[in-house]
Amino acid sequence: MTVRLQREDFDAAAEAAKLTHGRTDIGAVVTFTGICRGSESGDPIKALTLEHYPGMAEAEIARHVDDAKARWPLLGVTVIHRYGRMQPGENIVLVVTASSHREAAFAAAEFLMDYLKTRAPFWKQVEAAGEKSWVAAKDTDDAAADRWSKSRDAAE
Amino acid sequence: MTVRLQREDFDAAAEAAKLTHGRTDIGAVVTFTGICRGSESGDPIKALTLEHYPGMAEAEIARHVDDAKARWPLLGVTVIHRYGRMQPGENIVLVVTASSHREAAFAAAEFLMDYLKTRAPFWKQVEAAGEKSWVAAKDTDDAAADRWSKSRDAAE
Amino acid sequence: MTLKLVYFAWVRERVGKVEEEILPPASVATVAELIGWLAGRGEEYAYAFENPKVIRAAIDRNHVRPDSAIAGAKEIAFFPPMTGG
Amino acid sequence: MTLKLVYFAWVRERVGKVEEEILPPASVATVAELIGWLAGRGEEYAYAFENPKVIRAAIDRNHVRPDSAIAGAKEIAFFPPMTGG
Repeated sequence: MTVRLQREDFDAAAEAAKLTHGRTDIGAVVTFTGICRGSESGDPIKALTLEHYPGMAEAEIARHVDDAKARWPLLGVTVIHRYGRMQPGENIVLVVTASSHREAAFAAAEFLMDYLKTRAPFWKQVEAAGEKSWVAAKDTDDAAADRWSKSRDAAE
Repeated sequence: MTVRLQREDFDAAAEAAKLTHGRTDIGAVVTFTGICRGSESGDPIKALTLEHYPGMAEAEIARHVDDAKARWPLLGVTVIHRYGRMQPGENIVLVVTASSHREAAFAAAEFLMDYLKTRAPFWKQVEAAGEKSWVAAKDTDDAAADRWSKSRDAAE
Repeated sequence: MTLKLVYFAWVRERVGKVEEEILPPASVATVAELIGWLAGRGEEYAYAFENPKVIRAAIDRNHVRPDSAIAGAKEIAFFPPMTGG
Repeated sequence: MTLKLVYFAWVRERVGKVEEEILPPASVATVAELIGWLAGRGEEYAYAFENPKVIRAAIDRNHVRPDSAIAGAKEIAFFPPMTGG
């Protein structure tokens, strides 16, 4: 498991290659890359600044990666989340999951992204037309994150 | 939309970069890479040979990419499927989907992979311990593919 | 009217041919009937089509069901369930 | 016993501090009570905590609910709903 918080950009392909290098038990690799868009709710944006809770963010993400590994037969997981100022087109977040089969790789990547959107201690501030404003949390993201606790309850 | 069938390996990162290059409307990129594993149902394998129906395979995949684009707001899709002989650790298939938001990118990538596993005219032959045998279709793959027609019916 | 048949995977191996031109009798109207007729053409065909349930077919490169009419078809393909990805 | 408070995003901006050490009265036992007490410490706090429903809290870097006890806490963080990813 690799969990990193960093200012610098990441190389999704290099991270995926690290997970699979020299192994022949991995049959499926899913990578999710979140990118800073040039508009938010229809308005053009100049940049995004990501604030995080150092210490908590890394530990919380690692806990959720452990949770994902308990739920699905994963053979590798990498999560990298950037913080600081990012311009449209720049990478924000990377999740890579590897498994023998595709179902686990897809499910774990979605689970981790839903978590990162709603529970990981990060906050996005948008710069648009000279003004800075904090991005409001989305109900749809909460609903996406909630479905995992529901399916867990159902399985118990 | 890019759909390619080829003998040669592909470069997942380069394909993803082609989709996002110079754009700021894409917020989410999902790549799925299917890799030849070193064992099939517990038995070690030496190689996999993928046979396909030239002409039909490309057209069928393109049709399903169109279907995915009708279902989800996609900003780019790339599907590359290799044929011929592959050894454990080698790439077999690549699906890249790009969208403004993660839900569409994840759903479309899963939809296309479920389709490729069950309906695209490809057949896998396994070489193990000197013997060649055709891989049997899995019921779980059929079930995975079926869920998309169910959700479509429900939406109609 | 002659019809081009193409075979894939173990159907191809059992028939022993990649493709062939055939002229089925006028009484053969559907894919299932064509399979039945082919199965009677010899040992290799009987073996390839011994279990019609696991045979998939495409007419002119579109998946079809056993009850699909073959009238007007130029190319019919027979193959096992697909195992791509 | 002094307690370290840390603030993030607009809670930090409204309070006007990144962190501070405080000594709440013994009557303040839960996160919700601490929020209520903080809101009475001045205009900037009143503004930051005007809507306790949208305030999230963590005790020693674990998410907690408003009714969680603060006894034994070393560091309590207040922040808006998370918007990472």
